[in-house]
Amino acid sequence: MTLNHYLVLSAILLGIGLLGVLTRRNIIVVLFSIEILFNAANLNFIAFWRFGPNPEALMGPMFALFAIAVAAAEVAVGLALVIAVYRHFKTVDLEKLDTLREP
Amino acid sequence: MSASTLALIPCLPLLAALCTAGMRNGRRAAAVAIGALAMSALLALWALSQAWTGDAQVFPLADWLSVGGTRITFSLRLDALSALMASMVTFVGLLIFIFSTGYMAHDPRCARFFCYLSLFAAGMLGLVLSNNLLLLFMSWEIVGLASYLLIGFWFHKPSAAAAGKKAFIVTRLGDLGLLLGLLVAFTQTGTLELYAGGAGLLEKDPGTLVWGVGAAKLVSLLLFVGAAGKSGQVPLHVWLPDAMEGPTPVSALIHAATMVAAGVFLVARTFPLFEAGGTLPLVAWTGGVTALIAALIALGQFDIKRILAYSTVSQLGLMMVGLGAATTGAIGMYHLFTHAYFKALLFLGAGSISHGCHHEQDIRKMGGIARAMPVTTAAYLCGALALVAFPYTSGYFSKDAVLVAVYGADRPLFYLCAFSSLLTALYVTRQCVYVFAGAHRGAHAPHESPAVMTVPLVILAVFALGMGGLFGGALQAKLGAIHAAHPFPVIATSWAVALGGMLLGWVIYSGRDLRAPDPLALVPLQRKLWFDELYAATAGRLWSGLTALAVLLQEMVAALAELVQELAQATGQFFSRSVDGRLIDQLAVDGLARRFHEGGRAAVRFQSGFLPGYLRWVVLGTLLGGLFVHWLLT
Amino acid sequence: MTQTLLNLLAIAVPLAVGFASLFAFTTWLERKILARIQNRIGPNRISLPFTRFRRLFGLIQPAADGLKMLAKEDIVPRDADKLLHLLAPILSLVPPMMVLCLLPLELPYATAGMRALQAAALDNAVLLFFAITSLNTLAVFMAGWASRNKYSLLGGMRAVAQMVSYEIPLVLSAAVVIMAAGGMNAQAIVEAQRAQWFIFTPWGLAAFLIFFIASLAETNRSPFDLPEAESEIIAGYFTEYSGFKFALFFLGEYLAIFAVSGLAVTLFLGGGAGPWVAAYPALSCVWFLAKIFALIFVMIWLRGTLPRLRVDQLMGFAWKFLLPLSLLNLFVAAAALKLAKPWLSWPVGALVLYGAAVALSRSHRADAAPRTYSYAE
Amino acid sequence: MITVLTFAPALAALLILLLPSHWARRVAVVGAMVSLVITCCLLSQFDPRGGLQFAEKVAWMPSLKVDYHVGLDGANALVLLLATLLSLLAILASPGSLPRGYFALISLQACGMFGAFTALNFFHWFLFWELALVPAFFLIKLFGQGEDRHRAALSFFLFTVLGSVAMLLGFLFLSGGGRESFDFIELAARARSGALDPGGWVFAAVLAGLLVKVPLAPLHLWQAPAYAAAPAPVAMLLTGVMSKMGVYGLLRLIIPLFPRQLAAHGETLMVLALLTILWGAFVALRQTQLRRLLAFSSLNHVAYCVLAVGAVGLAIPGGVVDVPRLATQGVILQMFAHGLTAAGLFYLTGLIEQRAGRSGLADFGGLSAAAPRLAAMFYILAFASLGLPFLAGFAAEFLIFGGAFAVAPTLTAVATIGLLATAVVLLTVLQRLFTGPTPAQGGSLPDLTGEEVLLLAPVLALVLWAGLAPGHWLAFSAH
Amino acid sequence: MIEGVAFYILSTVAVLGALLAVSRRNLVHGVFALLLFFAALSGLFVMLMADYVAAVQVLVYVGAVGILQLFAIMLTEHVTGDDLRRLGARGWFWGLMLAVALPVVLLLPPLLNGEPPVPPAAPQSTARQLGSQLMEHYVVPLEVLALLLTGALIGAVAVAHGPEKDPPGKDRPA
Repeated sequence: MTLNHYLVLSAILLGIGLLGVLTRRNIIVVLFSIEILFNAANLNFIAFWRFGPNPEALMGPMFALFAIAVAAAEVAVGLALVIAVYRHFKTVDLEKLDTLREP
Repeated sequence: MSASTLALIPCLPLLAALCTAGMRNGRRAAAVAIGALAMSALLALWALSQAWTGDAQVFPLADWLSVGGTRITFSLRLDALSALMASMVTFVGLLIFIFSTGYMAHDPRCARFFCYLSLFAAGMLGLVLSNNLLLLFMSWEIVGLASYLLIGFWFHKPSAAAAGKKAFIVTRLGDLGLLLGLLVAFTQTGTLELYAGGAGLLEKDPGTLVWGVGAAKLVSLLLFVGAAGKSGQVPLHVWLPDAMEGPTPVSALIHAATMVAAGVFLVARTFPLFEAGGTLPLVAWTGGVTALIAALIALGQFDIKRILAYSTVSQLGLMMVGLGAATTGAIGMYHLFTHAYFKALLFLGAGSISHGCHHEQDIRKMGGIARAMPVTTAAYLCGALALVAFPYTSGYFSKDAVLVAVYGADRPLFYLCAFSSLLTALYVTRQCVYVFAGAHRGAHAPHESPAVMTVPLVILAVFALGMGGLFGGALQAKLGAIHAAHPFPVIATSWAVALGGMLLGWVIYSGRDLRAPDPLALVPLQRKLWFDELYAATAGRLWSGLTALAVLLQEMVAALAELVQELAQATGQFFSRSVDGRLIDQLAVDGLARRFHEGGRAAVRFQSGFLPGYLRWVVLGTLLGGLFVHWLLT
Repeated sequence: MTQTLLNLLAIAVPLAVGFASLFAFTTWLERKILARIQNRIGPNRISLPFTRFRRLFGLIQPAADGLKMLAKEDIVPRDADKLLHLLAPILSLVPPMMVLCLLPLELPYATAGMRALQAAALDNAVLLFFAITSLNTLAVFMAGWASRNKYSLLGGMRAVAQMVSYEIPLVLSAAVVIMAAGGMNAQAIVEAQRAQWFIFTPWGLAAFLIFFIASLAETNRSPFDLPEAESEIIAGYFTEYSGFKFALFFLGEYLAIFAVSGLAVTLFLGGGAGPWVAAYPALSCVWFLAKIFALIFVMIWLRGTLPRLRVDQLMGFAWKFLLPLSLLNLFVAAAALKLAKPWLSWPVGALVLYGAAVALSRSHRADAAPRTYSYAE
Repeated sequence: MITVLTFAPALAALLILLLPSHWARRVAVVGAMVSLVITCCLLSQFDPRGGLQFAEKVAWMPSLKVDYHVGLDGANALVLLLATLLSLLAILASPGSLPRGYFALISLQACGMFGAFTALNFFHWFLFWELALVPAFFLIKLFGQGEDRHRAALSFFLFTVLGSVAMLLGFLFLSGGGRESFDFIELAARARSGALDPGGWVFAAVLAGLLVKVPLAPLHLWQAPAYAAAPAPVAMLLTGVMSKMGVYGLLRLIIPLFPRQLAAHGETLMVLALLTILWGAFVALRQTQLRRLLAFSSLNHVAYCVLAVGAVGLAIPGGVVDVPRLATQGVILQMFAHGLTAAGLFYLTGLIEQRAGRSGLADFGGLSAAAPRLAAMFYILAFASLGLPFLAGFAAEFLIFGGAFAVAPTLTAVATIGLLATAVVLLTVLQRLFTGPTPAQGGSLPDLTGEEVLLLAPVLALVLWAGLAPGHWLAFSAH
Repeated sequence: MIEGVAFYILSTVAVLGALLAVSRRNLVHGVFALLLFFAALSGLFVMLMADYVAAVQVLVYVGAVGILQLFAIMLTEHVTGDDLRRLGARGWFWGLMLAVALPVVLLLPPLLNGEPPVPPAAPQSTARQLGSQLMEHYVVPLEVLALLLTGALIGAVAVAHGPEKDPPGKDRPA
């Protein structure tokens, strides 16, 4: 399969990820969507690496690995925060978590 | 005769005036006044004797004011003319003073009357003796003031007050002319001295031009205006008849003998100017016209004093003719002297008659005085004869001299004068018939005046008759007249005129029922040829027009000021309300603050705390970034 | 395309059938051994119907159980999550089966061509193995959540927590072997043990012990079978399951055991190596299974003897004992391999590991102390 | 001495404010008396030929070249005497019952006037100029009569202040913002030498300031209402002295400092003066209230001075008549004469108002019967202001007309009509008030008391003296 | 051929998984869909010859992250889909628009520039090469990553730990 196929696929996944991030009210779903975004990015890395000029440099997988590691850390911290937020606000609804706004 | 003694002549009556001003008691005031005048009369005679023998002398008195270069000093001049005038004034004045003590005896303000009289005498003497045109002018004004005060003496009579005011204003108008003349002379020659040892006004030849007219001519003209004002020549004569409102001695003294003569004296005094200026024919003709008109009006009058007033005006006209026609002032002055006496007599006579008839002035209500007041009547008739210029009376000599002079100079004028003399004779006889003949038409019978009044009458009568013959020749010679032969036709006409007039008068009036309307008193004559109305129409209206204009101007300017204030108010309002109120408060200060506030609020809306919103903006940013990079790359 | 398909089937089918039958045998074996440990006989009653063989030592018991399972009514709780409830047993079965093909098992009839296709030949077989086994956690959680039952949810959560915690020591101990073998290819590891099984090296032994304990936790066996602790939360996450789905769970569990034991064998016990293998290549498969059953036997043994751990002791043991020990072991192994002087590195390594083990266990004595409970006053 | 003279009334004003009110009048009188006595002493020692005498010069603001410089010379000798005399008379004329504020203010005004007349430095001349103005405003406003006094006071104040502002500006330009000195004598010297050459506008501004005060025709609107509304004594001061300040200003500022401009614009100035003369006289004819009538007639008389000043400007030196000297001395004498007569007349009007409460011409008649002394006084003063010879007015008028005539004969001839008009005006007044039958109700007045006559005596004496022997008084200004 | 089919299958599974994860009201279903998505992706990685990354993907995402999210769901609202609250946040329409717009924009360059040449050699990436690269070339990022992971670990524990429920010493030995 050609690079464009993968790019289109990752773009679609990006779109779906954004959809989740931008439209859903629940923080956790937003975190899901962020994970989707991460994966779409990884897919691109690997795709470009696969169809890229010098695959032996292993740029793609290396990036992907690091990305995965960071994503994992991110999810961990994100969910910890969500738990803390929930404990304090008793809700995970983004629309209600607007105490940071200007009065 | 030293300067101080000469100065005493006018100063004595002045002192008397000052003393009597404060007095209450009439008799004592009269005594003081008469005493002072008598003293000055003696001095005058002494001065006359000196002047008669010696030549003219100038006595500088004192510096009135010295302004830088020009020094105005008051000086007196003693020469035949001034001496004669002074003695005439003092003598006649004395008689009148004596007469008025009787006449004014029971008037409460008699002291004040004598104060004014002595003030008048002082003014007159000052005028006559002064060598300085300014001093002359100042005394001229004093005389005017005195006449105003005397005319308006019975101030409670509104007509008297009005007459006084009118007299003063008309003479004041004349004085303006005199003042201007004086100013012209002063500015041209730098001095106001008439005779200053060669540098005087009359000695220098004033050559420079002023207003396009020779200086001399101009000065003489202006002086003549002054004279006309004072002596009641035609345009300015209206005040004289009204001046009869004053007590009779006043009329006698002022409006017969002295004051009115001042004008003629002025012309005589400054004769060289008139001669140099060539204004003599003008003088003559005005005189002639005045004589004619006055005579005509006199015919139509019924008030005894008014008739005499108009006869004075006419005689003054004749004097002016005398001056204008002759080569020297002598003839006019000679007539003046003689006229002074018999006119004073006539006036005093009229005074005693009206006094007798309980202040009745209207001749139609008189009659039969001859029987009731024999002495007054006799004196009065002597005066009348002199007035008519009955042959060999003083009037005859002086009038004859005038006619001779005019005959030589200007024939048509001669005929004019002759005719006016005829008229004079006519109205005199008319008056005499009205007053003396027939039965008394008045309310209650007349009674003879007391001695204090009749004695001066008799003295005056003597002078009126004899004066001409006795002194005539010497007087004229003294005054510098060249004794010309009397051409026969002149004498014939004068005789014809005098006797014819009397005969005509007698014919018309004797035997008539004097209550019936007088044939000769035509309406225009009675109405004094509507001179007053004429003046009122022209000058009066002009005058009130000017005042109206001034008041209008005042109103307009005041309104303008009002407008300015209104404008200032409005602009103040405008600035405070619109500029300050709207512009600065709303727009500049509060408006701006509100704008910022709203801006802030709008900005705050971004910080809505709505997380998806933030994320959307982030994505939008990346989108635009992506587009931009894409755009860059392509 | 079809050729490759045929090849795949050729491998897949024997593996599936073989291990399924082994499952039956192991159930029987376990019940028999437990019985023996508990001084009883175990199942021997079931006889093959219509046949003469009577009690064949209960060997037919699994078949009977199987039939019973099939016959039982499949109850699905009313407000359970239908889809997930169905999916959970399947998901618990699929990963173990996938993992089995990764084991370096040479099938006796395997021809040369086929060998290449064996999944074991994959470059990172071991990593894939762990990846796939981690799916098992999901299945457990799915089951626990889908049955909408408090106890099953609790069971599920406990299982997940346990499996996640023990996955790290499991992987780390395997890492030691991978380091030693130099790669994650199963057959390469077996080859590397040709000279000496890793278990006979101190770090290898330590690794093996950690791996073994972790694998017990991973498959919820014996001392770590908290999720299914009947006394506390009935059957844990498969409480609501009955009938065939229950059987699937069991199948899945046992396959997981086979897989983990197989991995342990390949990593530490030299895979199919044994006497006479050289002569008869088919013997490697036999030896491989034998080693697996040895490990299973130990598991069953443990099950019969060790009491169940408490949850906090369980977690504490994983994070505070196994993890540090495996990390230390990693270092020791690295050092030993680096020094390549077995005479020096072995005693030192052994000493260090033993010291650490003793120190760690003594420092956590408090965890094991009995808990004091505070009741609402 | 002059400083003492100037500040005596101010001191009195201060004392008045401190002392109880019934002392007020006495203290004010003493203040004015002191000034009068000093002035008389000074005048007696005055040497006519010596220029500036009794000068006192103290550096006040050296940086601005402003110093306190006072002195007495020909121009302000007579006027100062007039001012001191009239101030005393005004204070004496005001009834004791008035509050002490009144006496303080009137003393203050006196001080302002004395200062204005003796000052020789623009700075403090202007200061006194304003000082004289402010109390007048309050006097009219607080103690005036008639309900129109507030507006009258305001317009009086506004007009004069605007004028003085213009003058101040003019002078600032003239003194080049401090480069030149403010001292009149020095400025005059520089002007004579041609060094000082102020612009036409400066001349216009300073002239405007002065003419508002004089006042001259278009700017005289404030005068009639102010004189009508002011209390009698203050009116005396206003006509007698304040207008003279304007004329004195012309003498002191315009003639010496702006010879060239004055020569150029003398013609227009004389025309304006003529306009004022005729305007004042004719409007006076139509007035019914005595106060306004006198106001307009004083407008007319003061205008003669301006006529003379114009004449001085136009005069070509070396003519037959030394016009500048003649006219200036005429102006000085006219100021003195008119000051006396106008003040006297206003005093009498004040008395009439005191007695009858009103001063309309139609209200009275035949007063000379009822009040002979009042009549006599009124006659004398009326005829003096008429310009009757042997009374104060005549000599001045003669000099002025002499000077003006030499320069502009036609213009002066027309001006004489003004004389006639004045005569008509005053005689009508005399006729209305004093002659004719006394109307039945309230037409007559009680006669003057001895004390009142005594008060007017000095004025009458001076009027006569100036009339009979103007030489004495002119000697003062013979410089 | 196989590859094409596999690609399409895997991509549809991935897209479906992602869509479900994003749109499901019941979060747990969402999580499982997400896991499905991760698995599909790892399959794609395998297709792209990056099998090590696929293995890691499965190990990290499917194994750990999925579990974490489940834990998160369990510890928060247990969204089981039975409450009918609005799904989308305010102004979700704009979100949708942007979500569609950004991929389109990002796709513009490749689509417009056409297909890049397919390189002949399929890249070989073995764990060994990756390991050595990590240790040689990327050793610094590796250490940083290590630090990051430790930090994240400790941070997450601290944040999620919450207030001390049972003050020490009450029922636990100090």
